Amino acid sequence: MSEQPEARITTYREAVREAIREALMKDERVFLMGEDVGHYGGCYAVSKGLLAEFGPERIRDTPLSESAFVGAGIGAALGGMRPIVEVMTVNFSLLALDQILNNAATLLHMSGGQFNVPLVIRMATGAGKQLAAQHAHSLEGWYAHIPGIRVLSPATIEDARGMLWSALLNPDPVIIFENNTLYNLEGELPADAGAVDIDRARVLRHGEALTIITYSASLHKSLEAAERLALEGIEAEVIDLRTLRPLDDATYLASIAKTHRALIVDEGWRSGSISAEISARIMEQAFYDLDLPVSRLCSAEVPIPYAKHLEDAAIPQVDSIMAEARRMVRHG
Amino acid sequence: MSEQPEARITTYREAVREAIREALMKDERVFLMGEDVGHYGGCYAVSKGLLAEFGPERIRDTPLSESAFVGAGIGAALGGMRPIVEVMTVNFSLLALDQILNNAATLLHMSGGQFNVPLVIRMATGAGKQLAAQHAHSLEGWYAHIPGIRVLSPATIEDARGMLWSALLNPDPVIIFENNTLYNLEGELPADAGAVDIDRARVLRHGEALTIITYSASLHKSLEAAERLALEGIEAEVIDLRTLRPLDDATYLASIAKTHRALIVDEGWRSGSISAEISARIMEQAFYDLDLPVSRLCSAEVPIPYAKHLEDAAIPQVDSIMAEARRMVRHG
Amino acid sequence: MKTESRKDKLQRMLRMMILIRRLEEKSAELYSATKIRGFLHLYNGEEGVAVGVMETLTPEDAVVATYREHGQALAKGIGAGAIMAEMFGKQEGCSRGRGGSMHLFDAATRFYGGNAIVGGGLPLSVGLALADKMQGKSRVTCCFFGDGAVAEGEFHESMNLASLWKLPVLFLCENNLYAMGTSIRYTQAVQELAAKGAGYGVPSAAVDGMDILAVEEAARIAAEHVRGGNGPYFLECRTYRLRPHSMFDTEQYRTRDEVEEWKKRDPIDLFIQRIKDEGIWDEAEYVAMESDVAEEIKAAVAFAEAGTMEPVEDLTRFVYAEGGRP
Amino acid sequence: MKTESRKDKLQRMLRMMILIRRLEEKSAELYSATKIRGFLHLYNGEEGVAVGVMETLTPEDAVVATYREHGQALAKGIGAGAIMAEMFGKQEGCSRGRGGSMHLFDAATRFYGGNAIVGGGLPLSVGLALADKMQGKSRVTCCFFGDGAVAEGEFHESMNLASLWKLPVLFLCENNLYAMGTSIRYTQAVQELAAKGAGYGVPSAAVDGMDILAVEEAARIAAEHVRGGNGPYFLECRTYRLRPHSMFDTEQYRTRDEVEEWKKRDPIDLFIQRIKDEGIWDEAEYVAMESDVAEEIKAAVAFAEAGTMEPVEDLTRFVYAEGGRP
Ligand SMILES: Cc1ncc(C[n+]2csc(CCOP(=O)(O)OP(=O)(O)O)c2C)c(N)n1
Ligand SMILES: Cc1ncc(C[n+]2csc(CCOP(=O)(O)OP(=O)(O)O)c2C)c(N)n1
Ligand SMILES: [Mg+2]
Ligand SMILES: [Mg+2]
Repeated sequence: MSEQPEARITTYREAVREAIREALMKDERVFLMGEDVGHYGGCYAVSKGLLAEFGPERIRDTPLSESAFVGAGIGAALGGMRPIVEVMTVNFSLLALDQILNNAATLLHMSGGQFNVPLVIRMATGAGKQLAAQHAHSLEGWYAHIPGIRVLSPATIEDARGMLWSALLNPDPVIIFENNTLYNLEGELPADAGAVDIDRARVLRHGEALTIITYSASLHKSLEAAERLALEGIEAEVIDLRTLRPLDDATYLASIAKTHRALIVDEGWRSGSISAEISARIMEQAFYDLDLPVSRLCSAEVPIPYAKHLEDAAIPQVDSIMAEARRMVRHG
Repeated sequence: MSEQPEARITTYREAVREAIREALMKDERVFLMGEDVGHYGGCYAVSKGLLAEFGPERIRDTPLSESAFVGAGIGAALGGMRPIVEVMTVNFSLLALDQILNNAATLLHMSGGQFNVPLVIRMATGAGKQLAAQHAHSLEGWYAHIPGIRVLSPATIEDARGMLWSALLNPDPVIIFENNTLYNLEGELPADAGAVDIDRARVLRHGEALTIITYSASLHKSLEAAERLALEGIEAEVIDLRTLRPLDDATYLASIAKTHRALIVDEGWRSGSISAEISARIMEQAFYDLDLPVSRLCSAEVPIPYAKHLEDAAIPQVDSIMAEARRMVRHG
Repeated sequence: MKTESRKDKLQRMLRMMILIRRLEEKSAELYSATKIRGFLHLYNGEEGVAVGVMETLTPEDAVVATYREHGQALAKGIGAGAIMAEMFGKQEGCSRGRGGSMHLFDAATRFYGGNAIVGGGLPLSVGLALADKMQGKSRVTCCFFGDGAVAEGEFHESMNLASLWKLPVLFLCENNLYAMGTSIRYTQAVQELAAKGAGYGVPSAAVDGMDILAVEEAARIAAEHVRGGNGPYFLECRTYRLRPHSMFDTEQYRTRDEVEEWKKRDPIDLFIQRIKDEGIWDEAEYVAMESDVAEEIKAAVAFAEAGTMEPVEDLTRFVYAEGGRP
Repeated sequence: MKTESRKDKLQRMLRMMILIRRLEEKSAELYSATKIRGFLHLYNGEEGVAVGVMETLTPEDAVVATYREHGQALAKGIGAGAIMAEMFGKQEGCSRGRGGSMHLFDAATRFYGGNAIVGGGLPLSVGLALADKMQGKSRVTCCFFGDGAVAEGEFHESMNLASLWKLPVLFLCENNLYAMGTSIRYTQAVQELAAKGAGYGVPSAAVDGMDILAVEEAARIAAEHVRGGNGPYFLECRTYRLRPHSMFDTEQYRTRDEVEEWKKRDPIDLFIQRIKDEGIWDEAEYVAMESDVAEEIKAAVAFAEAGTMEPVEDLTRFVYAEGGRP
C-alpha cells in the first residue's frame, strides 16, 4: 500500500519474525514461549534464528502442555513480564481455552480492575493445506465472542509486521491469528514499517457495486475476485476487518451506505461464524441502506476433508465469491 | 401444554432425573458418569438416589478430569455403550472442548463414515445465581457452531423429561444444556410423558404483533413479558427454539411472515452469540417480510459480575424484553 | 525490629485461626440471612493450613488460591471488612463486589485470587514464578489447591513445567479427603498425593494439616527450598473440612460419625492444647482475644453494611483496562 | 491351526517391518511427487515397536494411534492399498480420502485412528476399555502415543482414570526422544518416562524399542497383565525416528552424527542380525521377500492411482450418521 523509496520485498513470515525481533529488542520484558519456537525454529519457521540471537531465557521451548504454558503466560504478564505465547495452531488452543476465557479474559473484571493481563497470544489458523479435520479450524469467531480480549487478524504483510507491537502496547490480552496459507505471501514493506492502528478496518479496494467484508486468507481471494469482477464491469469495494474484536462497524457501514450491497466472506463454518455477527449488525444499523439482503459466503458445515477437491469445495474460493457478487449485483 | 387427566406436578430437576432413570432401565448400555453424580447426588441434585438404585457400575463418580471422562465417554460410545456424560457446568466444559470438537464431532467424518459416536453430554448453563465471572457462562452458541454435534436446550418440563431419550436415540453426539435457574421450575407433566421431537422449534404463545425467538431461561422471561404486554394490547408470539443445532428455521420464519417483527432474546454475550446467527438467517430468508430490523436482546459484553444489581443488569430481563417489544411495535 | 516472643507468636497465630473461624461462622449466618449470595465455601477445620503456611511467607510473596480462600486472604493480610464487603457485593469489597466470595483479590498483598475453576490457578502460579525468576526476584509464589485439583491435567502440566524450569512455586495441596462430595478413594488411584511429586522431580512432603506448628515447620522447609532457587516444592497438608462443601451440600456422602471424629482434631482446639502444654496459656488473654476478634468481625459486617453499590452505569467497566500501556 | 515355526514367525515379523519401511519410503517419494499432500509423518526406525507390540494383540483388540500411524495400521491388518489410496485422497482409502495420512481408520480391524491432536487418543482408549469392561469382554485397547504426549494433561487424567477403574488399556509410549523438534530434555523434568506409572499405581516398564523381540516380550507381559483384568499397564519403548518429524522439518535441532549413530541401531538391521545369530537366516528367501514386498507396494500404489474421487456433491456426508439408531 505505501510506496516509499526504501520499500523492500519480504514475506509475511519474515514480517512476523521481524516484529518479534523488534519487540524483543525494544522491551526486555518481552519473551517468546511455545512449542518448538526455539530449537526447531517454529512450526512455520517464524522464529528461526531467534534462539541463537536471544538465548533460551527469552525464546522458550515448552513441553506439549497448552493449558500450562498459556496459563503461565497469563501469570507472567501479571508478574510484570510481556509474554508472547505461541500456540502452534488454533486447533490446539482448545486445550488452553479455559485459561484464556476464565483467567486471561476475566481477571481484570473479577479483581474489580486490579489485575490486567498484558499478554499476547499468537496462533496459526485456517484450512487450505489438506491437513484434514483436526488441523483446519477457523475459530476466530469463537475468540471474538469473549469480552475482555482483543482479536487481531493480520492479512497483509504490513499488518503482520505492525500488529504485534501494537498488541504489546495494549494492556489487555490480545490474540493474533496468522493464517497458515499466508506465511509465504510476498509483498512490499516500507523500511520504517512499525506499529499499526489496530482499531480500524481498512478499505483495500474501492468500488461502488457492492461491499465485500472479509479478513485473513479470504481477503486475498476477495481481492482477486474483485479484480476479475472489474473486468466484467463490477467494481467491488473490499474491506479487511483486521480486528475481529472489537469490530469496527463504522468502516463497513460507511461503505454499505454507498454500495447498498454487502457480502461477507469468512472461512469459518457458516452457522455461528463471525459473519453472522456482522450480518446482524448490518441488519441493526444499516437495514434501510440495503438493496438486498446481506449475503454470507462461509465454509461448508463439515469437518474439513483431506482430499483436495473436497477441501477446496468446503471453503470460500475466488470463483464462489465472484458468482455470489454477480448474483447480488444483477439482483439489485 | 398437554392436559391429560393423569398429568401431575413435578419439577424440571425431577423430570431430568426421571428421564435418566427411564434410560437406565430401558437400555442396559446406558450409564451416567461425571463429577459428583453418585455419592453426592449431582451438583444440582439431579441424580439423587440413582447410585443406590443402579449401583456404581452405572452411576459413575469421576475424578476432576473433564477431558479424560468426556473422552472416555466418546470411547465408550465407540465401544458399544450409550454413555450419558454429565459435565457439571458449561463453565468447566472448556477443559473437555478439544475432545468434543476434535473427537466427538469429527470421528465419523474423518473415518469416512465408519465410526459414529452415540454420546449424550449434559451440562448446566447460564447466569442468574450470582456465581460470578467463571460460573455464569452461556456458551450454547459456541457448541451450536460445531458441525457433527446436535445441541438441545430444554426450557420446559416436558422437554427436560423428553429430550434425553430422543438424544439417546440419536446416532451422533448430542449436548443437552440445562439452565441452572430452571431446576426448581414446577409444572405439569402427563403421566405418559416420554421422548419428544427434537427437530422442531415450538410456538408457545400465539400473537400477531411481533415474534420473540428465544430458548432456555429466557423463554420464561419472554413468556412473562408477553403476558404483561398483552395487558397493554401487544400480543407477542413466543417461540422456544429447543434445538440450537440444527436450527429449525421454518418455525420462526413462518411466524415472522405473520408478525413482520422479530426480537431475539438470548442470554449469551451479544457479539457472536447464536442470536447473531438467527438474525443473519432472517436477513437471508425473510428480509422482505420485515417491517423493521430484527432486534437482539443479549447479555452485556462483560464477565458476569457477582453483585446482584449488576448481574441483573447484565442479562435480559422481563422489563428489558417488554421495553424492546414496545419500541418495535410502536416503530412499525 | 525486636523479635517476637514464642508466646506472642503463638497467640498471634491462634488469633488468626480464630478470626478465620469467626468470619466463616458469620458468613454462614449472613448467607442464611441472604446478605451473602452465590456460592460460599467455608474453611472451618482447615485454618491451620493457611495460617501455618502464611507464617513462612513474606509480604512480597504471592498467593494464588481457590474459591475456598477466605482463610488465605485474611492470613495474607486482606482486611475482614474488605472481604465481607466483597461478599455483600459492595464496591468497597476487595474486588469491588464483582467477584464475591470465590474471587477475593488484592494487589497490595499480592493475592491473585480466588479462582473458581478447579486447577485453574496452577498455571497462573507457574507464570508468576516465571516472571519473578526472569526478573531476578527471589520471591515465592504459593499456590493453594485441593485434593480434587490433583486429578486435573493442569496439575500435571504445571508440576512438570515448574520443575523443568526450576521455578519458585510452592505447590500447596489442601487434602481434605473430598472433592465436593466425592471421596478421594473414588478419584485417585494413588491416594498418597505427596507421592506424585516424584514423577516430576519435585521434592514433596505430607504433613498433618490439623497441627499448625507441624504445617509451619513443613512449609518453612518448603518455602526455603523454593526461595533458595532450587525449584518448586510440593507440600500436601492432610486436613478435613468440618462443614459442608458449600451452602447447598446436604452431606449425603459422609457420615456424621466421621465428621464428629474429625472434630476431635479441630486444629484450633489442638493448637490451644499445644499452647497449654507449652505452659504459656493465658485464659484472660484468650477471652480478650475472642472479644477482640468478635469486635473485628462486627466492624467488618458494619463496614460491609455501610458499603455502597457500584452504579449500574459502570456495568461494563473493567472489561478492558482503563488507561494506556501498563 | 498348526503352530508357526520360529523361523516362519521371525520371517513374518521381518516382512512386516520391511513392508512398513518400504511403504514409508514410497510415501516420501510420492509426497515429493505431490501425489500425497497435507502432513506426512514417517515411522522409519520405529518399526520394531508397532510390529513387536502387534504380535501380542489379537484381531479383537483395539488400537488407538497417532498421526504417525502407518506402521500400526499395516501391522494391525489394514491393507497397504487402502492406506495408500487414503493418502491419495481417494474414496477407496480406508477413510474414504477424508482423513489422509494422519487419520487412518478401520472398523474391521478395530483401528480407531489416526489422531492428530497430541494426547487426544488417550481418553478415547480409556473409554473403549471401559466399554469392554462393562460388557464383560476381555479385550485389550492399546493406545500408542509419543514422548511429547506424556507432558499433556490428558496423559495424567487418562492414566489415573484407567488405573482407578482398572480398565484394560495398554498405554504404549513410543519415546523417540523428540517431540517434533524439541528434545525430551527440554520438555520433561523426569526423562525416564516409565517412572511416571508409579504416580498412578500403573505397573510400568521400559524396553529397547530397537530390539523387536525385546519389545514383543515386554509387550506380552504388558498385554497379559491387561487382558487378565489387572488394570492398565504402561510400556515405554525407547526408539528413534530416523527421518525428519514431517516433510517440512529441516532438522536443525539434532546433529547428523546423532542420526548416524542411531542408524547403526536400525531395528531392521538388528533383527536380521538376530535371525542370523539364531542360524535361521535364508538369503534367498530374504531376496524373495523383498521383491514380494516391492510387489505389494507397487500394487498398493496402482490401487491408489486407480482409485476414484468422491463426488463433490457428497461433501457434507458423514457429518451426521446416515440411518437410524445404532
Ligand atoms: C474444572 C472444574 N470442575 C468442576 C468444578 C466444580 N467444583 C467446584 S469445587 C469442586 C471440588 C473441588 O475439590 P478440591 O479440589 O478437593 O477442593 P476443596 O473444595 O475440597 O477445597 C468441584 C468439583 C469446578 N469448579 N471446576
Ligand atoms: C495438542 C497438540 N499440540 C501440538 C501439536 C503439534 N504437533 C504435532 S506432532 C508434535 C510432536 C509430538 O511428539 P511426540 O508425542 O513425541 O510424537 P512423535 O511425533 O515423536 O511420534 C507436535 C508438537 C499437536 N498435533 N497437538
Ligand atoms: Mg478437597
Ligand atoms: Mg516423540
